Amino acid sequence: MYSRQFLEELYRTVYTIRVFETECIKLYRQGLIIGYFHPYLGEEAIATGVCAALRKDDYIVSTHRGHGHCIARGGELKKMVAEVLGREAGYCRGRGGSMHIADLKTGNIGANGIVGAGIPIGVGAGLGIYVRGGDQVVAIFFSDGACNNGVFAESLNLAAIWDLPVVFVLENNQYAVSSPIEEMSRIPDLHRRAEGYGVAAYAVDGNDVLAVYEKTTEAIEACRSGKGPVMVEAKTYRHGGHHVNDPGLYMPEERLEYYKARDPVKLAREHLAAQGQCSECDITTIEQQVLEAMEQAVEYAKDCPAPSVEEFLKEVEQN
Amino acid sequence: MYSRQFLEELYRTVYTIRVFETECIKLYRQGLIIGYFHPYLGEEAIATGVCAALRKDDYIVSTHRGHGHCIARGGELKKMVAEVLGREAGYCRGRGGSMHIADLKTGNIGANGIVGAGIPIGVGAGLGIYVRGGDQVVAIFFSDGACNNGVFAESLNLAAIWDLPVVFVLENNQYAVSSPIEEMSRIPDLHRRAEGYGVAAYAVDGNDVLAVYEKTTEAIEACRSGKGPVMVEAKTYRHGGHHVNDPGLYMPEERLEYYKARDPVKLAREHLAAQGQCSECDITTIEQQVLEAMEQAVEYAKDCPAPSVEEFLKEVEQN
Amino acid sequence: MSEDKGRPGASGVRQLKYREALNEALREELRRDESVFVIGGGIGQRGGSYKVTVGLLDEFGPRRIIDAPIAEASFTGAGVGAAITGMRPVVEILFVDFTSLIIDQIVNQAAKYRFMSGGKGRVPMVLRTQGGSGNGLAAQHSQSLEAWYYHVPGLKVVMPSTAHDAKGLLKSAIRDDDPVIFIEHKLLYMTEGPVPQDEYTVELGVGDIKRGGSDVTIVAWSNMVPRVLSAAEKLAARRIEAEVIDPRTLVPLDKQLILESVKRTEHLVIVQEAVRRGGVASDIASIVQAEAFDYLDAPIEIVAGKNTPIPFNVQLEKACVPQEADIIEAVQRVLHL
Amino acid sequence: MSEDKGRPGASGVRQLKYREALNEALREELRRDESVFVIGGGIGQRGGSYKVTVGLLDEFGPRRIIDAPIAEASFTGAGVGAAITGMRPVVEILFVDFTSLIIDQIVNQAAKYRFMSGGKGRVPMVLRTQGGSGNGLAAQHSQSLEAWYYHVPGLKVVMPSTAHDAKGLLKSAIRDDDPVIFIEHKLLYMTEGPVPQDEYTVELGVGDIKRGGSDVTIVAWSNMVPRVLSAAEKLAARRIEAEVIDPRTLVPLDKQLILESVKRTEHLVIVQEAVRRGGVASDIASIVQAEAFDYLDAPIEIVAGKNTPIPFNVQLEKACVPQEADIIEAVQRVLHL
Ligand SMILES: Cc1ncc(C[n+]2csc(CCOP(=O)(O)OP(=O)(O)O)c2C)c(N)n1
Ligand SMILES: Cc1ncc(C[n+]2csc(CCOP(=O)(O)OP(=O)(O)O)c2C)c(N)n1
Ligand SMILES: [Mg+2]
Ligand SMILES: [Mg+2]
Repeated sequence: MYSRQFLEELYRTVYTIRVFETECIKLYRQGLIIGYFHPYLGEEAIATGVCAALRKDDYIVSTHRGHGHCIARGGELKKMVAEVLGREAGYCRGRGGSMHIADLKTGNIGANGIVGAGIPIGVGAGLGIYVRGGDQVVAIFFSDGACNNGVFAESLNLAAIWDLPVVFVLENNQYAVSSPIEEMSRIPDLHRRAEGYGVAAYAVDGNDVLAVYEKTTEAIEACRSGKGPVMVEAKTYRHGGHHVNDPGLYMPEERLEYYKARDPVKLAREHLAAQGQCSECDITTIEQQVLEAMEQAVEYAKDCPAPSVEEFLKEVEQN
Repeated sequence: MYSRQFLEELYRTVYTIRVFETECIKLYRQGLIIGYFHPYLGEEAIATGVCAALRKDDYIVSTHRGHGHCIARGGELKKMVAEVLGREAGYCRGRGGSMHIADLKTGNIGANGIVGAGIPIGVGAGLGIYVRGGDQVVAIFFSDGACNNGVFAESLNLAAIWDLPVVFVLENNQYAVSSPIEEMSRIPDLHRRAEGYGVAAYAVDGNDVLAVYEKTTEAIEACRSGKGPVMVEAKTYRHGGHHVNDPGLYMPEERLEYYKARDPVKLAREHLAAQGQCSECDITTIEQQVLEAMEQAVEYAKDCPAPSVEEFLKEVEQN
Repeated sequence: MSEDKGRPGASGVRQLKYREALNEALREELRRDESVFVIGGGIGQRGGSYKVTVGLLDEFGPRRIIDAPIAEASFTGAGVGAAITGMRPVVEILFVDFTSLIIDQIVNQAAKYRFMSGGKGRVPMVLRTQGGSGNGLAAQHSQSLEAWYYHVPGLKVVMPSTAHDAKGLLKSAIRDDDPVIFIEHKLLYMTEGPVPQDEYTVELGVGDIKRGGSDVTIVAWSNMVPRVLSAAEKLAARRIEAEVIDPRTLVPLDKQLILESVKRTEHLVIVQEAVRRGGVASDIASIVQAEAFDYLDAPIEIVAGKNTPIPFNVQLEKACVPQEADIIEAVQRVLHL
Repeated sequence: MSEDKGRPGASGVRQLKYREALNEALREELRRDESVFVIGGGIGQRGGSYKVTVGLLDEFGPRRIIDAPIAEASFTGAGVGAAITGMRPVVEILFVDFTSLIIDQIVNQAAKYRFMSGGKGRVPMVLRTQGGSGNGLAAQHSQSLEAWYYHVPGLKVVMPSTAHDAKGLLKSAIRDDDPVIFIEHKLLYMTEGPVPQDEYTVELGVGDIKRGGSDVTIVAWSNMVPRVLSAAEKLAARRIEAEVIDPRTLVPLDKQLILESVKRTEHLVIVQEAVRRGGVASDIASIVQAEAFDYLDAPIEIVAGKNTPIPFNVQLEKACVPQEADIIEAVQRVLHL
C-alpha cells in the first residue's frame, strides 16, 4: 500500500505534465511557440512512474518528446516555458527550444532532435558511473521508432557486456510519426529484442502510473545491484498527432478511444482517490495548484526578455 | 545421397580456397602483396556450402575476408591474384586490392573494408529483386564482429518488414580481430538475435560443407518462396590470426586444435571419399589440378603490368 | 528534350511551387523508367514531411514508394545495393542534419564503388535531402552541410534554388549513372516559379546567370539566391549592377561561368548560408584567386553563416544567416564604396 | 609546466617515436586525473592497432581501458554521455575513415551540446583517430577527412606532425573542456623526435614555425610537414628559403602566425594530403587572400591530394598525394621561377 503523500506526488506530476502540454499547445496555436513541439499527452504515466522509482542522484536521458521527462525529474515550469518561448531565462537561454531542454541539476541529460541518439549517450552516463564505481543508475527514455535505429541495438549490447547500470525505458506509443509499429517491426512487442542481447526485459501497462512505478522499481533493483542493464517496455498511445500540427488522422478512432478510456491522468486520479483515500475536494485543490503554477510560469515566461542578439554575436565571436 | 560430381565440386572449391590463401600468404611474406590481407583459412566450408545452394543469378555480398566467397561463386583465380598484386588485369584494375574485390558477373557485389557495411547493401540487392518482382535471393556474408554494429540490426529489420529474399549468413568465427565473441556479446549464439526481429534462424556446423549446404538449401527455400529473410549461423574458427601479420597468440591452443581437427578441407575430403566413393588417387588428381591452376594464376599475375600512372591521372582528370 | 529556361511568358509555362516541381520530376521519372523507386520515412501515405512525394503511393504502389523505419544508415545502404544491381533508387533523408547517420554509405560505399570496382560497378542513386535554417527548428534541424559532400570524390552535389531548376536537375540526377546528393531547402518548398509544361532537364554542371550585371559578380546557391537577387535589386537602385550566378550544382562546378564573369566585373562576392570556416565559398574563392588573380580588383568577399550551431530563438537564428543587408554591405566593401 | 620545444640538445630530452609520445601523454593524463578513461576497439590487451595504448591496461585496469565491440556510433555516444556527466573520455576510432559512422555523435551531439544546453553542459571528450594514405590500404582506410570537422562549430581539430607536438597537444586536448578531434597519421607513428623528459603541454591554437625562411611561406600539417621540410632543404640548396608553418591545430587556427609570415614572404603555398576540392587549404587560402590581399605577389598555390578515392596499387596511391617534387614545383610557380 502506498502513502497518500506518495500517490499525491504521482498525481501532481502526471497532472502537471498534462497541463503543461495543454497550455503550451495553446501558446503554439497563438503563434508564440514555433518550431517542432511534440506533446507527451497520453504518455504521462511513464515518465512519472519511472522517475518516481529513481533516486535524486540518478540520471535520465530524454527524447524529442521530452517535456514529461523533464517535469517528472523536478524540472522548473518557468524555465521550461521560457525555453519553448525562446527566452533568455529558459533552460537553454532560448538557444535550444523544446527539442533540446537539458537540466543537469535534476540529472536530466537532455532531450534530443535525433531519434535514438540519446540512447548511447545514456549508456555513456552509465559507463561513467561504472568507471567511477558508483551506484547510480541511468534511465534512458526512447520510443518504438528509435528501436529500429542501429544505435538501439548497439547500445543494448554495450550496456550488457559492460554490465552497466542502465534502465532502457521503451515508451512504445506504437507510432513513429505516422508509421505504425506493426508495419515497422514484425514483432511489435519490442522488448523481445532485448533477449537476443541477454538483457532482462519487462512489459508493463504504460498508462498506469503505479504499474510503471512498480515494474521500474523491480527493474532498477536488479540493475543497481550490479547485474547490468534491464529494459522496461511501457505500451501507450499518443492522445493526438506526432506534433502540434499533425492531426493524427491515421490513428484509428477505436484504438484512440480505447487508450483515452485508460487515460493515465484518470487512472492516477483513481489511484489517489481509492488507495490514497483522497477526497474529490483535495484532488481538486492539487489540480488548482498545478493550474496556478502553470499560469504563473506562462506569465513569467511571457515577460522574460528574448536573448540579446548583440550578446549572442559576441559569444559567437569567441567560438 | 549426393552425386560424386557434386561432392567433387564442393571439394574442389574448398580446396581451391585453401590453396589460394596459402599461396597468397607466401606472396605476402615475399613482399609482393601489401596492405591488409585477411585469410579465410578454416572457414572454407561456409562460402562453399552456401554458394553451392545458390542459383547462378543470385547475389552475394562479401566481407573484408572475402576471397573464399569470390572463389565459391566461380571467380577467376587469375583476376584475383592480379588484383591482390595490384595489377591492371585484376578484378578492380589494381585499384581495389584484397578488401574490395567485386565480380558482378558472378553476382558478387563485393568485399568491403568497413565491417558491417555490406549488410544493408545486400538488403538493397534484395529490395531490387522485390521491386522488380523476381525470384532471386541474396546471400549476405558477415561475421560475429559485424553483428554488434547497428546496421546488422537495422538490416535484419528492413529485410523482415519488407519480406525480402535475403539469407543472412553469419560466419561466426568467434573473433573480431582479437576480441572473443564471449566478451563482446552476452549471448555468443548470435543467431538468437534474429528472433527479436521475427526472422527465422538456423545454426549449423560451419566446418562441414555438406551441413552448411543442406541448412542453407532449406533456408533458401523458405526465403525464395516469398516468406522473407532467414539467417544461418555457421560456427567456425580461423586457422590463424586476423590478418597475415597477426600471429593470433590470443587464440587458446586447445580451441584451435579442436577446430583444426575438424578442418573443413579434411571433412570435405572425407565426404568425397566416403559418400562420393572417390579414390585417394582421384582426389589427389583434383588437388593437383587446383595447385596447377593456382600456380598458373600466380605466374600470370606476376607477369601482368601494373596500372599506368599516366592513364590513371588522365582518368582522375575526368572525375 | 532540351533545357528550357521556363521564363515567364514562354509558351506552356505554369507557375509551380518548388515542391510541386520536385513531385513532377519524381512522377515523370517513375513513369519513364521502371527501375526508379523511392525510399524514405513517411513518404508514402503521408506524402513526406514537405509534401514532395504526395500522391506517388497511389500511382505507383507500395513496391516503388517505400516507407522506411528510422534506420537511415541501412535504408540508404539498401539504396546503394539496389543501385549496384540495376535499380535507380531515390532515397529521401528528411533533414540534411540526419545525413550524419549515413555518411559511411554515401562516402565509403556509394561514392567509391565505381572506382573500387575498377569501373565495373556503378551506383546510379539519388539521395534527396533538405537543409538550411529559418523555421525555428534549432541546431539539429537547420544545418547547411554541402561542404562535406563537396569534398568527396565520386559524389555529385546539386542544390537548386528555383522550381524550374529543381525539376530539371532532379530528372538529370535520377538519370545520372553515379551517386548524386540533391539538397533542397526548407524555405524554398513553398516558393513559386515558372515551370514548362513540356518535359525538360537541366544538365548537371551548368550554372545559370540569374541576373546579368557588370559591376560585381555574386555567386550564391539554394536559398541564398532569392536573397541575393533581392539585394541586387536594391543595389541596382543605387546604380550598382550585380551579376548573380547560381552554379546550381556544386559538383560538377561550372567554374568557367564564374571565372568569365569575374574577369568582366573584377569583383567577387560569394554568399553561402553555411558556416564560413571550411565552406564551399572558401573553395570557390581559392579557385578564383588562383585562376583570375590578375583580374581581381579587391579581395573576394565571403558572406556566410556564423560560426555557431543554429539557435532556436528566431532572432538569433536570423542573426546567424546572411541577410540582404549583409550582402549589400559586402558588395559595397568589395567595390571600395 | 610550460611549452618546451624539446629541440635536440635541450636537457632531459629523449628521442621518442610519435606513438610512444602519444602513449606517454595518455599514461600521464590517466595518472593525473581519475576521470580520464579510454575506449576503443582492441586497445586493451592488444594495445591498439598502432600500439599507442600498449601497457595501459596493465597499469590502469579494465575499468579505465575499455575494449569495445564494432559499434563505433554507440561507443562514441557513450563517450559523449560520460563526458557530459563528469568524465574525460578518450575515444579511439581506428581509422578516420570509420568516423563516417559516428558523425551524428560528434557533430550533432558532442559539438552542439554546450551550445544547445545554453552553456550549462560541457563535453570534455577527445576523439583520437588516424588518417592518411601510404600503406596500401586502399580507398576505405586512407582518407584525409579533417575538412569535415574543420567545418563544424564547437569542435576543435588537432593534427600533430611530430612526437613532441603529439604528446603536448594530446595532453592539452584531454584537459580541454570541449570536444576535440585528434587526428594522427599512420605514417608518423614510427617517426622519431625529441621529447622532453619533464612534463609539458602544447597549447591548442598555437602554430609552430618548423623552419624559418624569407622567400616563401609554406603551410602544411600532419604528414605533409616532414615532406615539406625535406623539400625546403632541397630548395635551400637552390637558395630559396622557405618558411614552414605547421598550424598543429586547424581549429583553433593560428591565423596570425600565417598572416605575419605571408606579409613578410609575400608568397604562399599550402600543402595538404586531402583532396583539393573543399579542403582546409582552400579555406586558409580564402582567409589569406582576404586579409593579406595587398601583400600577395602571386596567386596562392595549393598542393593537394588528387580528386579520387585512394587506389590500392602503391604507385597509383603515391600519385594521389603531394610529393616533394610537387611541392618544389609549386614553390617555383609561386615565385615565378
Ligand atoms: C534519426 C532521425 N530520423 C528521423 C527523424 C524525424 N523524426 C522526428 S520524431 C520521429 C518519430 C520518432 O518515433 P519514436 O521513436 O517512436 O518516438 P515518438 O515520436 O513516438 O515519441 C521522426 C521519424 C529524426 N528526428 N531523427
Ligand atoms: C566499422 C569498422 N570498424 C572497425 C574496423 C577494423 N576491423 C577490420 S576487420 C575487424 C574485425 C571484424 O570482425 P568480424 O566481423 O567478426 O569479421 P572477421 O574478421 O571475423 O571475419 C575490425 C574490427 C573496420 N574495418 N570497420
Ligand atoms: Mg513512438
Ligand atoms: Mg569474426
